Amino acid sequence: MFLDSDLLMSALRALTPILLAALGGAICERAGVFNIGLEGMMLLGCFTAVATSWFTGSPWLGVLSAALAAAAYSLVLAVGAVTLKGDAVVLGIAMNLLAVGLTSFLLRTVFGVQGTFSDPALNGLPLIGGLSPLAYLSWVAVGVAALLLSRHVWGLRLRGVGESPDAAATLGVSPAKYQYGAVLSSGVLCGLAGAQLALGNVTLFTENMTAGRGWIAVVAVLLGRALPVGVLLAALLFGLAEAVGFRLQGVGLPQQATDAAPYVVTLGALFLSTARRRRRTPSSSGAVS
Amino acid sequence: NAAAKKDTGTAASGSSGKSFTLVTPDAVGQNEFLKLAVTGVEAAAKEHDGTQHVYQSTDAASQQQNVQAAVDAKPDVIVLVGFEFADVVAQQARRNPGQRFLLVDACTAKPFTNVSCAVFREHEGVFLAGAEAGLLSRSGKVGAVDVLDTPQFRRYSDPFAAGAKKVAPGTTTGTRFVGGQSPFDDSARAKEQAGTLLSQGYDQVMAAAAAGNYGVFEAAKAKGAFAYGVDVNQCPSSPGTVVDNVIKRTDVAVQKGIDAVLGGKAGTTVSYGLKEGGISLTGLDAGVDSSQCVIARHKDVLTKVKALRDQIVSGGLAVDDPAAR
Amino acid sequence: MTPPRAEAPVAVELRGITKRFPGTLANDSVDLTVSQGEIHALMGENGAGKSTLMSVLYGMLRPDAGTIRVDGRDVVFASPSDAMAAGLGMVHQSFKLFDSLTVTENVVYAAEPRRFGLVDRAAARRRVRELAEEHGLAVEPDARVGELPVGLRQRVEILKLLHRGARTLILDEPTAVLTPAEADALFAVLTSLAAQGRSVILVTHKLREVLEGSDRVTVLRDGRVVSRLVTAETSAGEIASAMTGRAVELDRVHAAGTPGEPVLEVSGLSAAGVHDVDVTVRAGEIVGIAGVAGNGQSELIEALAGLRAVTGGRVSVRGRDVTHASAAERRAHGLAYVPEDRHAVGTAPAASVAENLAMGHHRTSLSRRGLLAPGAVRTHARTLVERFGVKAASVAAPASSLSGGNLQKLLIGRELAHDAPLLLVEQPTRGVDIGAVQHIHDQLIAYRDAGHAVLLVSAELSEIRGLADRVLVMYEGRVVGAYGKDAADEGTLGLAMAGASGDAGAGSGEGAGSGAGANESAGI
Amino acid sequence: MTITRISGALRSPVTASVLAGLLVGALFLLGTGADPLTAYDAVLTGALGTDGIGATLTTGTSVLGMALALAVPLRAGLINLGGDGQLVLGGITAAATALYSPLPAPLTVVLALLAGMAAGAGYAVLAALCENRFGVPLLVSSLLLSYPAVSLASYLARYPLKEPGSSLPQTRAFPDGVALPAFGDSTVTVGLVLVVLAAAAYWFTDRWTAFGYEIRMTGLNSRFSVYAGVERAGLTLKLMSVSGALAGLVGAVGVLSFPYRFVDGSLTAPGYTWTGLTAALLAGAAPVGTLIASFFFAVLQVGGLAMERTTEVPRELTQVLQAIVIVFLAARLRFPRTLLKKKGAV
Ligand SMILES: Nc1ncnc2c1ncn2[C@@H]1O[C@H](COP(=O)(O)OP(=O)(O)OP(=O)(O)O)[C@@H](O)[C@H]1O
Ligand SMILES: Nc1ncnc2c1ncn2[C@@H]1O[C@H](COP(=O)(O)OP(=O)(O)OP(=O)(O)O)[C@@H](O)[C@H]1O
Ligand SMILES: [Mg+2]
Ligand SMILES: [Mg+2]
Repeated sequence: MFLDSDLLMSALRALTPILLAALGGAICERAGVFNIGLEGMMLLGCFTAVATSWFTGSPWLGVLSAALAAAAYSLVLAVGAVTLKGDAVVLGIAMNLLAVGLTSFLLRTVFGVQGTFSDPALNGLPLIGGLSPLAYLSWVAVGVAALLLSRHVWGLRLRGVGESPDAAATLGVSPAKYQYGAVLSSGVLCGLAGAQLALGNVTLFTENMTAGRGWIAVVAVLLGRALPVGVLLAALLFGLAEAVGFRLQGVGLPQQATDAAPYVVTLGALFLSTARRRRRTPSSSGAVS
Repeated sequence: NAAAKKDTGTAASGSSGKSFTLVTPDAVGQNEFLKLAVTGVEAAAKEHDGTQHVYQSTDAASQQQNVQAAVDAKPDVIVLVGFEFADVVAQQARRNPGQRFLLVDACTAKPFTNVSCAVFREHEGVFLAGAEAGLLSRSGKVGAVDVLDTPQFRRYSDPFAAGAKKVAPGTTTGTRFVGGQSPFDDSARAKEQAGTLLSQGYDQVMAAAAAGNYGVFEAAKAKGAFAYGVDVNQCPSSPGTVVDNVIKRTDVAVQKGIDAVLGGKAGTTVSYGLKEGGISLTGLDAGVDSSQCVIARHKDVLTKVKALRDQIVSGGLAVDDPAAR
Repeated sequence: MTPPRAEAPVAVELRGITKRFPGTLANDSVDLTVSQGEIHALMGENGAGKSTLMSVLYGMLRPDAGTIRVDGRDVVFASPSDAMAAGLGMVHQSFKLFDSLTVTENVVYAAEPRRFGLVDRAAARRRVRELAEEHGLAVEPDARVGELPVGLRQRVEILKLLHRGARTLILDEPTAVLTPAEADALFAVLTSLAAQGRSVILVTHKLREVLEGSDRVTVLRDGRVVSRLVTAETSAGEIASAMTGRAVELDRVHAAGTPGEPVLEVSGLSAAGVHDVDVTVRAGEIVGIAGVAGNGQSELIEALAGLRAVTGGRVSVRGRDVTHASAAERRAHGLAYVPEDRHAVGTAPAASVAENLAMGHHRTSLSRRGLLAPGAVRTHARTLVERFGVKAASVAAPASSLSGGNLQKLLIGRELAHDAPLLLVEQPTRGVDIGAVQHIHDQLIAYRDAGHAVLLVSAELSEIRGLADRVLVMYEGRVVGAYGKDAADEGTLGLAMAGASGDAGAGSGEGAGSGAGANESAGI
Repeated sequence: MTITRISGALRSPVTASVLAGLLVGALFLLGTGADPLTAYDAVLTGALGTDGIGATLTTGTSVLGMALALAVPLRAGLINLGGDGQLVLGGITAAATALYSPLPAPLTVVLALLAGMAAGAGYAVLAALCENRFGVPLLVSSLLLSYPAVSLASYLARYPLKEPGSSLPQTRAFPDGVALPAFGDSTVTVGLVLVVLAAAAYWFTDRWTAFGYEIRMTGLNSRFSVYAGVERAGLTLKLMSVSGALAGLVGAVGVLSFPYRFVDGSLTAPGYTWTGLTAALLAGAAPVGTLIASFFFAVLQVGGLAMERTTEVPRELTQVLQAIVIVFLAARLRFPRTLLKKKGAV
């Protein structure tokens, strides 16, 4: 009854914005910038996507401008944390707060409404096989990010910068440059995540519509150990747990239980994965000698 | 707080001296009925040639601060919308016997001479919407998407099911709750929750998901199913999908409440339901033909629903109130 | 060695370099000329300004005054990459490596062989193998650098330079972590590089190396050049007195100790990296552990200190079984410990000198019923700073502002002040200048003579031979030899360290120790 | 000493960033047609005037409490992101105790406070155990554990402990007298005193005890403290239990203050956890700095709301202004001296 194609689609829809944002977070993490501002960047992406699509009639321009706007917004983190050496966590929290205020303010000034902007004439993204093109793009992005990080010259340098900016600097690699690059790419990816949420999952803008997805993305980054494929698996786990949770309400589980389900499942997965790693590590290091 | 008094005055510069302060429990943008409350207090200010202020809260802490600030400013009437205020109004009413309060949507546990209440019997309207759904459903499955599993929101799902079953006894019913980290704003999640109902063959969905309603409408539209809105006429946002709306005339309750308080009738509780016209359906109102609601094409259904309404109004049919349990 | 080539073209020329830090004139109008094909030693006591000068040359610091010429052209370096582009390369004293990356990735980082923008891993690995083979710097290309012992990390640093084809190599105390044999191998590399026409600037505290391996010597004191010497025409004594400004008595011989009751008894100890080790250290005795870095010495010490889980065997201190005791319990039972890595383990560089000196004492002599008065901490710090001659602006200054030598004095002072019956010491004089080395050695001997037991791990054979009453040699996690003070000559130890096994020093030694101990000298 | 400190404070990044934040905020306000001076005056009078100081101290109680809860582990380099869960469990446990305790009212209050603290501590310890036993980083385990706790409390308030006939998911009101004593008619309760005492205890521990010294050194270099015999797992456990107890205390104080019941969402909605974390991070978890930062944020929050009420500044701008000030604070903007320094070292 549970494992039907609807469930899978539901999971994939829940997954896409989280995955895109988490990929951005993972790249930042690898570059040594803890990006906790995914939520805010995503929200700004949502608004820009809707506004642009509304005024130009093209959802594609909406996607593009969302990526650009969120990237521009991510400069706050880049300048604050990289150039001015501020605390990335505080900056991220402030950016999330700022994005809520800013988008609500813009919603009021641009559309003259409070709360929600929705109009039958607003163009959303077309669906291919039931999913928005950005969903497919997000899977491609996982592959590209994995390849770039593990094999490309940029990826190597980025990882080095994240591990020891000092050492990178002595080899003529500017840590700031790579960290800016990482933060900006996370901006682009969060912008896409926002566009997906506002023009793909639904076709409207609501104040604070990201509703904690950026935080889930942060969890996915930590859970996936900032590896693109790990992040994909973490986001998938989340999406599935959420989709199953929705259905469990149907069989009478209280809402509070289904709300908690994705987090409990994630924690369980963490236990299992670390337990396995732990079991493996001692034996392998023992074999070395 | 002198500064507060000086540079306020958002409306009519007229000076009958009447002043009203509306305190909302959440940001006004979040709920249609809060927007209506604002309309109501504005209308009252106009009517009485006075001034009005709106203090928007976001959480329990700011609710208390705003009520305190309102009390400090001593307007003629302080209007509070939402059951969140029941405790704090009781406290302030006791401390400030001279201050008059109008509490909308709830009432204090103990009566106070300076507190008037306006409460709604949403369940009556929802019951009628459910009846429409029961009559219109082809699959025999009608459901609801609520923000949270709370008694207040149960008022939008349980009577909906009851209404459907009243007219079509074999109807299957189900309810989903949006939940999550930000249940009032999460239209994507609301859309998914509606989707789980629709994928099981439900074809009529009551949408009580606050800002998430738009997500419910989108889901219904995609599956060719039908949805029901709340508070105001939400049909234009998704014509052809939204069948009808449970209208809650918060504006009327606010304006009439202020009139009554100013008219010396403080300390009373007025309950608004179908009978008082505080609750109704778009389909039963005058402008139904221009409402863009699906129900306008189903006069036969409306006839049956009108009959039910008359029974409820006359007291012949009692609708169970989930929040009273 | 090779005579100075005065006629050779100038590779690097520094003129009038002045660098001021708040409160310190680190370099005062320093001139330095390095010719092509020359190995040029830069010497001076801790804090003399050597690292500062090299940082200026390498573009990491901007001089307040002065000019730099490379290959006859005036240059201004805004960053290390400018310096690299001009053909300079530097091995920093504290490693600049990426622990989570492989050896290959570290070596080719920022100068990667590519294919379609991707790192050509096969080519990179090949390159590392070639370089390693060519220069005798064997290291597994796919190993994670973080898992390598210090000695091997040093090799990676040098490989990095070679990969970049630097024409002038700057090495800041490159041999501090190497055994004499490894150091000799390094010098063979450097000499062959010089023969190819490259120049080497070598910052070091070791007179033996300078005398054997360099062409010319420049000596700094208090930021100023006090002496320019041609190696072939000078002596250890002359350099030492130039550095310190006074006559230095080299090659001191310490009297043997008088061992008493056993303090540390280890039997059959096994832990990750350590196999079946037996050691006994008695009161009034220094036992030295020699070995090529990475053969389990650090692991053994960590196991003894309670920082590494013991998987077998028994450890007792003063007769009490502490095999599974925590680090804190061991300390309480009379153990003090000077770790190898003073920055990452031995101190909190961001904390003040006073706070660093309080560690370990904060629950004993300094605290009264859990209370720790800041005043008492400061007083304690002033006493120790005085007693161990730590040069610090004030006890409130961060430990990171101390030079390496002074940080080491701080660390040793703190641990000696415990007056613990058993002291574990690793690499006590690494990167420390001659004056300070003597000071530290005297302290250790005095500590022993006061009736304490000392277990000393050092990569410096001369140090082991000078201090230890008995010497153990570790190889691949096992103790492969034990020698009395007199039997422990460099040849014997060198062979044992290379795995040539046997107390008698017999066996078929091949591999690492290329000519270990062959050329004996009055090393410091 | 004091003079250098004062001049240091003037030149400190905090001063610079607050000024810069005010400046950018003023531009924003001008852009929307508001008068910045009036607006800022409204913030100050709203938060510190006679009408506002009570609210500021009440908000400050929760902000400071949570800031301390997060600062204590942060001092040792541990980040506890599970404040919300610990806070809410503290609240619901205190509520259950308050409802069912057979003791006389004053003792019930004390018992409820203790129970709340114990619940918070117990739950935080769970996160610590996840790190110590299972190797799940504290940051992740504490954050993930937080959500189920919030759901659990919500469930308890909605079903077993619910007030019959209420439209809100809330527990029954506590029996008469089961309340923290308040100062006069204000909303400020003895909770403020408790939290300030906790701050004082933290300051004392940090500055005057060996334990505090170990915590600080662990924060600066954990390998160093481990080397010297500080047992890391035990320290994590202790600090997390203190942290959770403080969060639980804030929750208990919250429900034992008006309206004397647990209302689902009312403890977490104001975001004390995040405000507290921000304050603690900005202060580097130093006790006095945390106190000052907490007070500053309380002023900003209460004053911002007052500004919205008394001037025509739209509510969204208030949020924007607060965020801008925090951004500048976090970026530790400095006056030009940095430029001079930059030239020296790369
Ligand atoms: N960034 C800095 N800020 C302040 N003072 C510094 C700085 N760097 C170095 N110094 C000081 O400059 C002087 C020279 O230090 P430097 O590191 O160059 O000495 P060194 O000769 O390399 O010593 P060692 O033999 O210990 O390596 C020392 O007094 C040191 O404290
Ligand atoms: N903030 C600072 N204030 C004062 N001096 C500093 C500061 N930062 C660094 N230094 C100085 O810079 C030098 C760091 O350079 P380097 O890494 O070569 O260390 P070192 O002194 O040679 O020590 P070691 O031998 O332990 O590596 C130290 O000597 C120290 O005196
Ligand atoms: Mg140096
Ligand atoms: Mg040094």
